Order: sequence, then C-alpha cells, then structure tokens
Amino acid sequence: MLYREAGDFKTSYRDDGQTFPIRLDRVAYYAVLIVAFLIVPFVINDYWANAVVVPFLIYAIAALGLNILTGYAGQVSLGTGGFMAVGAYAVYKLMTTFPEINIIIHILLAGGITAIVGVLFGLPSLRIKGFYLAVATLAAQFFLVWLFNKVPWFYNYSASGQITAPTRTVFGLAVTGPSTSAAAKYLICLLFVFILAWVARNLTRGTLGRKWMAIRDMDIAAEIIGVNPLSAKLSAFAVSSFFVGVSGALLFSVYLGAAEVGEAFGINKSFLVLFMIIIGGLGSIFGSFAGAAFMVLMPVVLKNLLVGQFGWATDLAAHFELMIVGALIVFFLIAEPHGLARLWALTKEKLRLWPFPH
Amino acid sequence: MLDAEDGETLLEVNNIEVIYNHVILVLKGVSLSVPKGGITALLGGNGAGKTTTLKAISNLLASERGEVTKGSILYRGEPVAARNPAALVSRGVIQVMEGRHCFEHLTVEENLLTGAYTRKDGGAAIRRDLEMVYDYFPRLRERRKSQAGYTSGGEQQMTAMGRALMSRPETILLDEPSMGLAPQLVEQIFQIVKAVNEGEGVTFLLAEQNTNVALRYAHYGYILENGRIVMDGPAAALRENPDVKEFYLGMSDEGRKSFRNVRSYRRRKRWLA
Amino acid sequence: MDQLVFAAEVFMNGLMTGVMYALVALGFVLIFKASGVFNYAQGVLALFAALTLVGIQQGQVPFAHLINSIFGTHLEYFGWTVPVVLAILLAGAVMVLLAFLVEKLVLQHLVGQEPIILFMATIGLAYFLEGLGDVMWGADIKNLDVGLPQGISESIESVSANWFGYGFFIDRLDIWAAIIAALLVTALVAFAQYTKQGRAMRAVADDHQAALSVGISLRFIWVMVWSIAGFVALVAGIMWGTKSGVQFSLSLIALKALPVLMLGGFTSIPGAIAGGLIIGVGEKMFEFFIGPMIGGATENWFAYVLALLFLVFRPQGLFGERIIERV
Amino acid sequence: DLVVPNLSYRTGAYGANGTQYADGFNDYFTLLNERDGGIGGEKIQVPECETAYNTEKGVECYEATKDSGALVYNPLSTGITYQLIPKVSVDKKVLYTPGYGRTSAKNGTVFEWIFNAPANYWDGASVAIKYLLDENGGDLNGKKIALVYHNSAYGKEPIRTLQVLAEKHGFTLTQLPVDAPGQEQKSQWLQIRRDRPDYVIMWGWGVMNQAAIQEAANIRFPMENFIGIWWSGSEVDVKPVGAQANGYKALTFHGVGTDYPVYDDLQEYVIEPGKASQGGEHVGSVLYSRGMYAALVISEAIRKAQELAGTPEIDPEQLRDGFEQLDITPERLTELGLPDFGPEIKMTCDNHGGSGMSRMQQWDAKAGKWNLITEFTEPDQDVLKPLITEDSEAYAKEAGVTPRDC
Amino acid sequence: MNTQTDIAIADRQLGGTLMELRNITLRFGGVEAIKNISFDIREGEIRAIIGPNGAGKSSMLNVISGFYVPQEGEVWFRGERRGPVKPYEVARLGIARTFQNIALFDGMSVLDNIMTGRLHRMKAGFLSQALWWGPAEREEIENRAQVERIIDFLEIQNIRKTPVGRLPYGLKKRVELARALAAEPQLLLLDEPMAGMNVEEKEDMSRFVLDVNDEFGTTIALIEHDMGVVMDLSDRVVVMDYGRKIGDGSPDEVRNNQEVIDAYLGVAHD
Ligand SMILES: Nc1ncnc2c1ncn2[C@@H]1O[C@H](COP(=O)(O)OP(=O)(O)OP(=O)(O)O)[C@@H](O)[C@H]1O
Ligand SMILES: Nc1ncnc2c1ncn2[C@@H]1O[C@H](COP(=O)(O)OP(=O)(O)OP(=O)(O)O)[C@@H](O)[C@H]1O
Ligand SMILES: [Mg+2]
Ligand SMILES: [Mg+2]
Repeated sequence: MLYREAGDFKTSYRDDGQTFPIRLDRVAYYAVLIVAFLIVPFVINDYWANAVVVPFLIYAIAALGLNILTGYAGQVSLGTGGFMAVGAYAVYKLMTTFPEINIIIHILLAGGITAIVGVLFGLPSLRIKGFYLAVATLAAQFFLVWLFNKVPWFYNYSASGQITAPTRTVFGLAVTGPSTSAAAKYLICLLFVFILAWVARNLTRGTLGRKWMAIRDMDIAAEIIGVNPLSAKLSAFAVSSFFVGVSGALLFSVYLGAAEVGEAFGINKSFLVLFMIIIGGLGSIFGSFAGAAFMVLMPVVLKNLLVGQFGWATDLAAHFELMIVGALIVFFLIAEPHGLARLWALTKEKLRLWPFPH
Repeated sequence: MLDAEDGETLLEVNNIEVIYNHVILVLKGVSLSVPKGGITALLGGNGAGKTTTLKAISNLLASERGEVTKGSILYRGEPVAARNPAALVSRGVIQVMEGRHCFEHLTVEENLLTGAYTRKDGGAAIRRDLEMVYDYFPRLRERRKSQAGYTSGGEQQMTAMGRALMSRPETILLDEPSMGLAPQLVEQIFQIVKAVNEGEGVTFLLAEQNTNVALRYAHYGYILENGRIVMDGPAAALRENPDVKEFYLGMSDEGRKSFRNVRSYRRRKRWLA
Repeated sequence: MDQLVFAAEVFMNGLMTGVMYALVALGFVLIFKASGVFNYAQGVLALFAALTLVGIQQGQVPFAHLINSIFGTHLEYFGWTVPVVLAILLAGAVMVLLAFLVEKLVLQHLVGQEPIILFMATIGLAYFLEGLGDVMWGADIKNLDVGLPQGISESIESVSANWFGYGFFIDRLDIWAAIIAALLVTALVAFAQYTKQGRAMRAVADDHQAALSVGISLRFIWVMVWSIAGFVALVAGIMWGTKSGVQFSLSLIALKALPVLMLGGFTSIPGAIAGGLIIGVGEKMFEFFIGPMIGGATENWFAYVLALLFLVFRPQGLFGERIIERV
Repeated sequence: DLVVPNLSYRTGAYGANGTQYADGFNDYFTLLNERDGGIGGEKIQVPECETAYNTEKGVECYEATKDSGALVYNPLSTGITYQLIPKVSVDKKVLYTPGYGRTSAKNGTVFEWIFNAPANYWDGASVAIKYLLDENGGDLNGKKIALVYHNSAYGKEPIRTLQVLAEKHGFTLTQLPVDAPGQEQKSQWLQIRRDRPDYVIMWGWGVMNQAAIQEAANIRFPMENFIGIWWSGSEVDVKPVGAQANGYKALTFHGVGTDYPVYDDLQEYVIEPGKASQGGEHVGSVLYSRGMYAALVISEAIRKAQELAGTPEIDPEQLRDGFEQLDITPERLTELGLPDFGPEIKMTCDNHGGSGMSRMQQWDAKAGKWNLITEFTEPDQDVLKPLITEDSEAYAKEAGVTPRDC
Repeated sequence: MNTQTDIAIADRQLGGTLMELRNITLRFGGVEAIKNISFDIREGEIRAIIGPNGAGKSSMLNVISGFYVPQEGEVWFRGERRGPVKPYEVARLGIARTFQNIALFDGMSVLDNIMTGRLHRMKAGFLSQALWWGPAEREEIENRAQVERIIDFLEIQNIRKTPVGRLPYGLKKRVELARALAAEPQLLLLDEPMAGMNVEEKEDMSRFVLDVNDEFGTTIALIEHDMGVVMDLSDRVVVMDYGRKIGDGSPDEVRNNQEVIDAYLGVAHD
C-alpha cells in the first residue's frame, strides 16, 4: 500500500489544484527532472541524441500542441506538418536575416508567426466541424507546403529549394549547425519541452482550458453557458500552432539541420503527430509524451530487434515493422481506447486500491 | 391480471456483479426473476444500478466497458452471455434504452422500421404493426417524415417505444419509459404497456423512477439501492409498505406531501445506514 | 475561340479524372455511412486489392519472399496464370475474407467508441495492410492488365476535330471508369436507400448501442459494408492500377479522394460522384489556366481549398446529412 | 574490416526503385569478398539500413552506423544527402552520391567530404541539350522544350542550368512540376498536347516516371523526343507501359545489360552460391547496374586509399584522399570486367565530380532492353563551372565554411 | 389540496417584470413550433411552463437563451428590447439554464463542469494563465471557493472529482443545476430538472429550487411534467399546446382551466 492518497489531505484549494496531488507522483516527477537536466546531458551520445531523444523531445512539443487543439479543444487537425513548416521556414528566415539575434528568440518568434498562420487557417472551424474540419485543415497542409516550395524568397533563392541551418550559439555553445554536440541539442530541446509542457499544463487547468474542453465536449451547450466559440477556438488554434511552430523550428534548426518542405513537413508529419496524441491519450499532457515516445521509439526498437537481433533482411524487417506497429496501434486501442495515458491512470487507480480489486 | 406465482419464469438473474472499467463495482449481487407474461418493475434511486441491470440482461455492457464478473443471467434457462445482443432480439428480448437513443438521421418512420429488422413475417405484417404504433402514438404519425434528431424529447421517447413494439418481442425491457413525458402520456404509455401485456402476452421488465405509476401497473416489484436489492414483493404489497410510501411515493400520513414542505424535514432511509 | 476549345477539353478531362477520384471516395462513403468510421485504410485497401488481383492473375506464390528467406527456397510463381474474371472473383473473395477479419479482430472490440478512436484503428489497419501487402506479394511494381483499353479515344478525337477543328483527348480508360462508376453508384444508392439492410446500415452509423438494442447485428452489417467497400476498392485499384501500375503509391490516391468526400458530403453516395466531378474539373481548369502563372503543381492544394470554400457555405458538404445541432 | 553501410530503401513510394539499386550495391561487394577476399585482403562489410526514402530515418541510419567504423555513405536520396552534408563534414565521413545529391558538391574546395562523380544533375541537363543540339544540327533556336519535373529539391535541380542553356541556345523552356507521387499528370500532358513542344525532358522518380511515359503514349507524343534523366530511365519505368514506350530515351552514365565479363564472376561467386542480395532477381537491370557501379567506384577509391596509406585498414580521411586521387581509366574498367561501362573517372582535390560525361540510351520495347545510342558525351563546362562556383560559394557563406586551398 | 401552500404563495411579493416575450413566432421549415406567444416573467417568481410533448416549451427556452432566433416577436429583458444576440452574450447578461437532454461536458470532472459556469467572470490575462501566476491563480482560488459553496449547497461534495460521464442521470441533473447556479444568474431556466427522478430526489431538487429562489432571489422559469412539482412550486404557470398558449395564471387557475385539462392534464389534478 505504497501508493495512495489516504492520509494525504489537502488544506487549501491551491494544494488541491496542484499538478501532482499524490506525494509519490511528485517525488517521481522531481526525480525525472533531475535525471533529465543533470545526468542525461553528461552521458548522452550522438546516436541516442539524434536517433531517439531529440526527435522524441521535439515531437513531444508538436504533440502537446496538437493535443491542445484536438485533445482539449476538440478540433481535429491534419495541418500539423504545414504548421511545422511555417515554424521551420520562419526560423530559417529569421536566422539568416538577423544572425546577431539569439536563436532562442528566433524560435519563439517562429512560434508566434505560426500562431498567426494557425489562426488564419482556424477561421473555418467556426463553421466546419469534426472530420470535415480535419480534412479542411489538409488544405492548410498542402497549401503551405506548396507555398514554401514555390516562392524562392522562403528558401533564400537556393538552387534546389533546400534550406540549411547555419551555426548559432547560446551562451557560446553551438545549438544549431553541424558541429553541435549531442548534449547541446538535447539540452536546448529539453528546455523548450520543459517550459512548454509547464505552460500547457497551466493553460489547460485554468480558464482557457475549461473553455476549450467545454467547446470540445458540446459546443452548443458551451456557447449557451457563455463561452464565446470564436475566441475559444481561435485561441486553441493560436496556442496549438505556437507549440507546433516551435517544434517545427527545432526540428529543422536543431535536429535535421537541412530540410526540404515536401519531404520533411509532408502530410505524413501531420498524421504522425495525430497518431502520437491518439495513442498517447487525447486531452492529456502525459499522453503527448507517451505517444511521442511510442511513435519515435517503436520503429527504432523494432528495427534493432528484427535486423540487429534476429538478422532479418532489411526489407522484410521493414514490412514486418509496419505490420507490427499497425497491430500494436489496434491492440492498444482495444486495450484502452483513451490511450496510454488512461492505461497508466487506470493502473495507478488499481495500485491505489491494491490489494483490493475494486 | 396475471398471477406471478404460478407462471413460468422467463428471465432469471442470479446474484450478478457488474464492474465498469475493471475498477468500478456497480452491482453487488443482484438477483431477480421475471415471470412470463408479467409486468415486473425495478425501482430505485439514481445510480442504484437499474440501467446497468437491464444492460447486463441484454448484453449491452461490453460497449460501455462494463462486464458481469459474477453470477449468471438466464433467459429461458439459457445464459444470455452466450449470445450477442442482436441474437437476443431474435430470441424475443428487446430493450428500450434510457435516454431514447433514436437514430437521429433517420426519419421517425425509418426509426420504427428498424425495429422490425429481425422480423421475417413479411412487409404486410410490418405495415400493419406500423399502423398499430401510429394508433398508439398519433403524434408520431404527424411527424413520420421528420428526422428523429429534430423531434422533441417526448416524441423521441415515443419513437423509441414504438420501435421496440415493432419487433414483436416476447419480452420488453423498458428503461424509464415515462421520463420526460407529459402526465397524460405517461398514463397512456402504461396503458399501452398493459394492453400489450394483456393482449399479446408480452412480458415486461421496467425500470422506473415514477414509482407511483409503476406500482399501479406492475405485478411485482424490486427495489434496488446502491447495487443491491433491498426489498421486493407483489406490487400491491409494496404500495402499502410504509417505507415505500414515504420514500418512493411521496406520501405522508395525511396524503401527498407538498414539495414546498420538503425543506422543513428530511429523513433518511434506514437501510442505507 | 482556341482558349474555349482547350477549356472544353480540359473540362472534359477534369470530369473524367473526377470519376477516377470518385471511385476511391465511394469506398470511404460506404464505410462512413455504415459505421461512422472514417476509414483511413481505404487507399491501402485499394492497393491491397490490386496487388492481390495481380498476384492471383499471374500465379504468384504468396509470401514467397518470406518463405524463401526462411527455408532458402526459390519460390516465385506457381507457373500458371488465372483468367481475368476468375482472378477478379478470387480477389473479391479475399476482400470479403479481409472484411470478416477486420470485423472480428478490430471493429468488434471497439463498438461504441468515439469516431476518432475508430479512425485511429483504421490507421493501424492501414499500416498493417501496407506491410502485409508487401510481405505477401513483394514491393516491386506490377503491371495490371484486365483487358481494359487505354489511350486516346480516336472516335472522340475525330468527331471533335470535325466539330471544333481540334481533336479532343479523352482516355478510353477514363470512359470505362465513368461507365463503371455510374453503375456502381446506381446500385449502391438503391441499396442504401431502399433496402432493409441499407436502412440498418444507416442506423448503425447513428448509434451503435441503439442498433444493437433493436437487434441489428453490428457484425453482419460491418462485414457486409467492409466487403462492399473492399469490392469498391478492388474496382478503384483496377482502374488506377491499369493507369499507373500497382505499387505503393496507389495507396496515396486516398488523399485525392478526401477533398471529394468533403465536398460531396461524407455520407452521400451521389455526393461522391458530384464531388469528384467538381474537384476534377476545378483542379484541372485551375492548373491549366492559373497554374502556369503561379508556378504550377497546384492540384494538391487546390482541391482542398475548393472543398474548404464550399464547406464554409455548406458545412455538411453538398449532399451530406445535415449536422444536427440541438440542445 | 572495411565498413560501407548501405542506406537503402526497399519500402515506401520508391521502394521498387531502391531495391534494385541496393541489390547491385550489395552484390558487388559480395563479389569482392568472395572472389578476392575483400579489398587488399580486408573484407568489406555492408550493413544495410532501411531509410524508406525518409530523411529522418536516413539520419537515424547514419547515426546508427557511423560509430561502427563506417567509411562512406551512399543514401540514394537527394533529401538525405542534403541532411548528411553538414554532418559528414563534422564527423569526417565520405559521402559518395553518384548522379544525385547536391550538384555544387562537385566543388571540392567547399565540399571536402562529398563526391559526386561521374556526373551530376547539371551535367545531365547539359548533356541532354547537347544531344538535342546534335540532333538538330547544332541549332535549337526557336525550339520549345518542356521540363516535366518532380516537384522537389531533386526535380528542381536542373532548372537553373536549363534556363542558362535556353538563353544560350535560344530555345524556350516550359516548366511543368508534378507533385509527388505523380500518378495524376493529366493537366501537364494536356498542356504538352496543346503547346506541342519539340522535346520533353523529364526529371522524375518512382511512379511519376511511368505515369508520364504512359501519358506521353496516350497523347501520342513521339517517344524519340522524350528524354529522361538517368533516374527516369530504368526498366520499371517503361515496362508497364508496354509497346507504346518504344523509343523512349534516357541518359545514363554507365552501361546496361549483362554483357560484361564481370557477370560471369557474379554468377559464379555470388548468384550461384545463393549469396545474391534478394535472390538476384534484378541482376543486369539499369538500377542494379548503377548500384553496382557505385560500389565499384567506392571499392576503387578504397584500393587507392590503401595504396596511398600503405595499409589495408584505412580510415575515412584516407578514403577521402583515395577519392581525390582516384583515376578509373578505361583500361582499369576492362580489368575489372566492365569494359566501356562508365566514363573515365578522375577526381582531384578541387574537382569532386569527375568529367560529368554521360550517354543516351533508348528503350527497345520489343526486345525489352535498353540500347546505348551515343558515346559518352561531355557537358558544357563553360556554362556549368560558373554556376557551380556560385552555388558552392553561396553555401560556403551561409554555412560558414572556409574553402580549402587545393 | 394543501391549504398551507396557498397561503405561502399569497404571501409572496412579486417584483416588476424581468423578462417579457411579445408575440413570439418560431418556425422550422414547415413546422411552426411557437405560434404568436406572449408572456412575462416577473422578478423573483418561479414561473412554470407546461404543455404536452412537442408543444414548443423547450423551443421557448431556446428563444429566451438566444439559441433560436424567432421569426417574429420581441424579447424584452430588464426593460430593454433585446436585439440580435449570440447565446454567449445572453449568458453574460445573467441568464443561465439547464438542458432537457443533459448537456454536461462529459470529459471533465464535476468540479470543472461547475467551474465552467463561472467562465465569463474570470478575466485573468493570457500570460498570467500561461505562467499560473498572479491574477490567474488568485482568480482560480476565489472562484473555486464560490463553486465549493454551491457544491456544498447541492450536496455533491463526494463526487467533486468524478468525470461526469460516469454519473447516474439524477446526479448529472444536479451537476447541471450547479453549473447554472455557478453563473449567479438573475434568471435561471430549468428544462425538466426533475425528469427521471424518484420522489425523494424530486424533493431534494425542489428544495434546491426553492432555496435558490429564496436565498439568492433568483428568478426561475422551469419546464416540468410532474404536476405535483409544478403546482407546489410555481407562482404562475404558462400552458402551451401545439405552439399556442392555452393558459396562463396561478396554479389554481390553470388546473381548473378546461382547455388545459383536455389538452394536457387528462384528468383534473389535485
Ligand atoms: N459507463 C460507466 N462507467 C462507469 N460507471 C458507470 C457507467 N455507467 C454507469 N456507471 C455507474 O454505475 C452506477 C449505476 O448506474 P445506472 O445507470 O445503472 O443507475 P440507474 O439506477 O439506472 O440510475 P438512473 O435512475 O439515474 O438512471 C452509477 O453509480 C454510475 O455512476
Ligand atoms: N431545430 C429544430 N428543427 C426542426 N424542428 C424542431 C427543432 N426544434 C424543435 N423542433 C420541433 O418543434 C416542436 C417543439 O419542440 P420542443 O422541443 O420545443 O417541444 P417540447 O415542448 O419541449 O416537448 P417535450 O416535452 O417533448 O420536450 C417539435 O415538434 C419539434 O419536433
Ligand atoms: Mg438508469
Ligand atoms: Mg422539451
């Protein structure tokens, strides 16, 4: 009976509203933070950083963003890839136009620019709902990709239309460009993830979050009890796009280093991030992380297992990888339609009752 | 009226336990039996588990992530768990779900026709029954071409009832048939229940909050509280029970209590310690 | 005058392309109508159907590559070929089997879940089928030939040359696609609107639980609908496979079907056709006349933007069911 | 051992093309291992890693293999190449991208670690125009040429060169982008049908090639006037179209078919013993030959490096030197069992791209094979040189690279 | 009949007119749901709307709360004619309501649901919310305290953290009431608040309604089919049938009105 809330009384509304009401959770949370900030940077190597951890962190931001829009505000979007591209191209233009300004500011500005674009494409959500909206957001996806592909100004007139991130430093440490160390990449992403996750948590537990959820659960009723659907939906689009923009900026500048819009920010990205939040759990911060971890790690693990351990031919392994990922998605949905986060919560609920079954 | 004692038992629920989501225990050992040709009422407060019991009987719990973890439910001696919900309808058990559950995008008439989905006795018979339902609920005849999603709450309730009648069932499980209906219609619905019960020998198990009417029409009643049966007996006997009178019928010693006086006192049910 | 004639030609070709899109969109509509499931896997289904058809037709050994790499054998072909009609029937049977398995292994366990969850499940399914198709039949490009004619229709060319002084280009394959699509749509509309199963299908889409409670067997309806959708996918696979070979990219035509769906309405069979025609004509005209001015390759986004504009005025698409907004 | 990872793709939209290339690449190294016991007595390991033509997976593959002593990468994807260019420069690995990747990487002073001999996209564009000049008696004035291209970095590569050439030779260039995957090209081809260009040049990949050739056949565009870059000229592109594809032309920078002595050895040491990659299904196809050719160039560079370093166990830096002093003469090719298979490849410190020669091949649908119809032709270096200098310098500036002195 | 009740009503002081509906007509395509109906709601009263199913009662509430826009007629609130408004603006004017087919936010906990009732009173800026600092936190705690009072009042303390989707029907109704109360409305509209409840629960609910009316002085308009409840609680009753108004007056007047008896009550109700 280690894990329980009995005896863990709250005496103020502030205590009651905190993120981790149960002491054990709180301890675990701080432990994770300490490990992430103080230990991992010293042990991480290129492979772990570039193949696993950095993409995981960056996708976690995108997933948080989409989760705000889809999971909290109920507006299904398939434009994530396009919005990430906005972030990426914005940061590229900023980096190359104002090289003297700190990259962190550029990344935040890129998020801001994406937020504006997001609001523009969010306008139809006032009329269009559900899957219709999902498909409509594809218009953003395809249009944005086309735009960045067609207008040479966006890629500084380079011959092939590729953009390449120049080296930029934070406190003298390179965080973009080829000579960036694994630890620097990791730390800058971690910093953004940490702050943004915290912001996401704050927003979703407060007034704005309630407006979003009200709109999600029943938009008409929400309107009748006083939620302005216009501001609620557009603020969701704005915040979500900000997150997605930041993740696009990081993906391009810190992780990939070079990108071509159709390839790096194609429709597959949109789907990938959507998968993350559904698998992880809609309307859950933890779920965004779990989903991102699942979708980033699973293929790597499977590949290493099938090719590295069992020595399968790479193509057979790749085909089986698809089959296994597909089967796992279905399996998890059947086991718990509300995602890994709910699965986790249920486990905890059981733990809390333990040793009694209910 | 049929005497519940010597009739054959159609449905038997033995000591079932239901758990939602693997953790929430809702029914804690409920047993009841429904005699053929009878009207059995399942009474009890909010969240007592009436709906859950009915869903367990028609095997609809799975889609709510609930499951029967103990006990058994037998319909004509056969466990219902072995059959899927659709097969149960073919066997003659149909449920009118709480909250209407009309098919919003279908018209009222199409809704009624889906009720006849399992029937094999041909179009003419189905049309005849459709007329019968319209006779029971004239309001539906007027609204037959409207999409069910746009009809009023009461109209939807009638549609749901009519849809069940269209399947020519042997047993109807009715979940809160009177909810949201105007008083004369409540009376009318129970009249219909009675007529169908007597005329066609259809067995009813109804969950009701409106204890007053339910006990007037039912033969036998069970009172469910907190996932347990706390009382049962012939309807007439229950009606006379002082506790039932007080808590379920809202009668004080001098007749009906006024809702205005409720503020002054409040007694708790003994059996809920 | 010249511009007008070209416009007419582009218009006609747009219509024809639209029909090809509509063929894919139809499969989506069917499944959406019957289960409220937005079937992401429809494109992969078409690919899988086409792969299966070619495999059967050419007498390929299924899972040859897998078997070979496990047992060190060199299997590839059985050495026979199967006549077209029989191959189509067999491929159809495989699709029915697939529908059965999908119901059994996936849908059945997700009764009553929200649409987005079911959508996600079909994504899992898409992944799975994509891998399975490759393992079963190999990832190389295959030629599909069921005897459909291809290439310019000379009669139309000469007739129009007589009339307008410019021979129109219409692909004979497209003409066939149009005929087949018309037949399919008529049959499907009749089915959905006027039969008991069709009604049951729509009921299921509205409310799974209620459908169960009136004795509609979800299992049967779903197997039926997925079988039909599988068959439609086979038809789409045949048309597109004949056009550009059977290979992975075939699954991506689903993306061309989405704006069609949106515009026509997710729940309307005639809407799929109407949407297809509008999108086909719209994107071709735009690409042809406006495209060169803004750098071309507009087709992908134009279809979506067109559909989006449409939706702003009619949020349920052209023929979609009205979205019920009540409290 | 010498490690040469094979970042291949056998799944996804371009899997059918990638498979054949990867097989050729693997098989040639297997041949060296089996027949010669490797290079200079060192066995070659070719760990394969699936990228699915996806840049992120490409990065993952690169990272997963780079610490295992990998010498050189050949990802067969322009996108992944762009991704790896900055990385290999820091990690000091060689990137060999024959016929694809970043054209201006030819400039070895800026791109120290990248090699793209024997030919790059701009070479290809120039050779194609040269061929047309030859056909037209040296004059393309007033001719109309349409470029049908994959709407991506890859497809856009030749535009700048073609524009300069158009100015120089007086032809007009129409650009017709096709979005990936490219199954639906009706508007592009209706436009071609209306505008009646004299020639169509194509920069396509995957299903786009085949769809284009099919559409060309449908509108009865003369196949002889339809020229593809080398990535649009393999069997998978023409076979599905059938007889109508007869006469279609494409560039190539290596020979095709199995009429080379090396195939006897391949048969004996690789295919017969069952060591062929994927059962040897694609031996002799265009893409297979290209994969094999890439392996050949790499192995020759290794040999050279070993020679220079005086040790069989070389590191990437030594391999770079090997590449920079590589000289594959026609005699050497004959020795290797591939007489006249490719142009002479001679690289230097500042020229990482070789001569840029390529030749034209034409599809014979009846025989089901490609025939070489020209000799190796040199591109118009006068035009290309300044372009390459310009682009590579722009890159140097942007990425903060100081060009080396050679 | 209970004499005590009558006296109580007679004693009640009704204020001025709070809301007035003049000649409202509402059509849906061919269906005329409301036909030229006028009535008023006075400050501090409990006004019942009754009538057979499909009579147009819910539609009437929807008109009041701005969700349906009548084709004809005027809505006057606090002595001013209300122009075209959006439903969320109506909510800000001080009109809150519950719904016939419960419209709670299923994905949220009971507490959060009730907090949504106060959304339009929470004004903290975006930045403050994002950082959970200053006004946002203060505001949250203040409003939380208010909501807790309502939770205590409606006796739903023990389900505070439960997701509403899991609650039984009756409790959902109560939570809905709580949400409406949280808005501290001047006019509270209740659409069948006691449907699906047993007598005991109806008694509880009645108690809440009366207390709200008494303690906060909230004006209440309610639709209900239980005649016992309607007659006991309300000060005045409007009766609708087929979109028309067929009666309006004190409970006594209404229950003796022959037209009302024919159309709705069936038998004279005691
Ligand atoms: N899907 C579900 N998940 C979790 N708990 C549930 C679910 N459905 C019902 N419950 C719980 O089961 C208990 C019994 O609910 P049920 O709906 O059976 O009650 P009821 O007697 O029908 O009440 P009412 O008269 O209000 O309809 C309630 O406490 C409810 O919270
Ligand atoms: N949005 C709508 N579109 C079309 N018809 C509607 C709409 N809303 C209500 N109606 C129709 O208007 C009439 C009145 O409906 P309303 O819901 O107001 O009835 P009600 O008096 O509340 O009945 P009940 O007691 O059954 O809830 C009904 O016939 C209904 O079908
Ligand atoms: Mg119930
Ligand atoms: Mg109503």
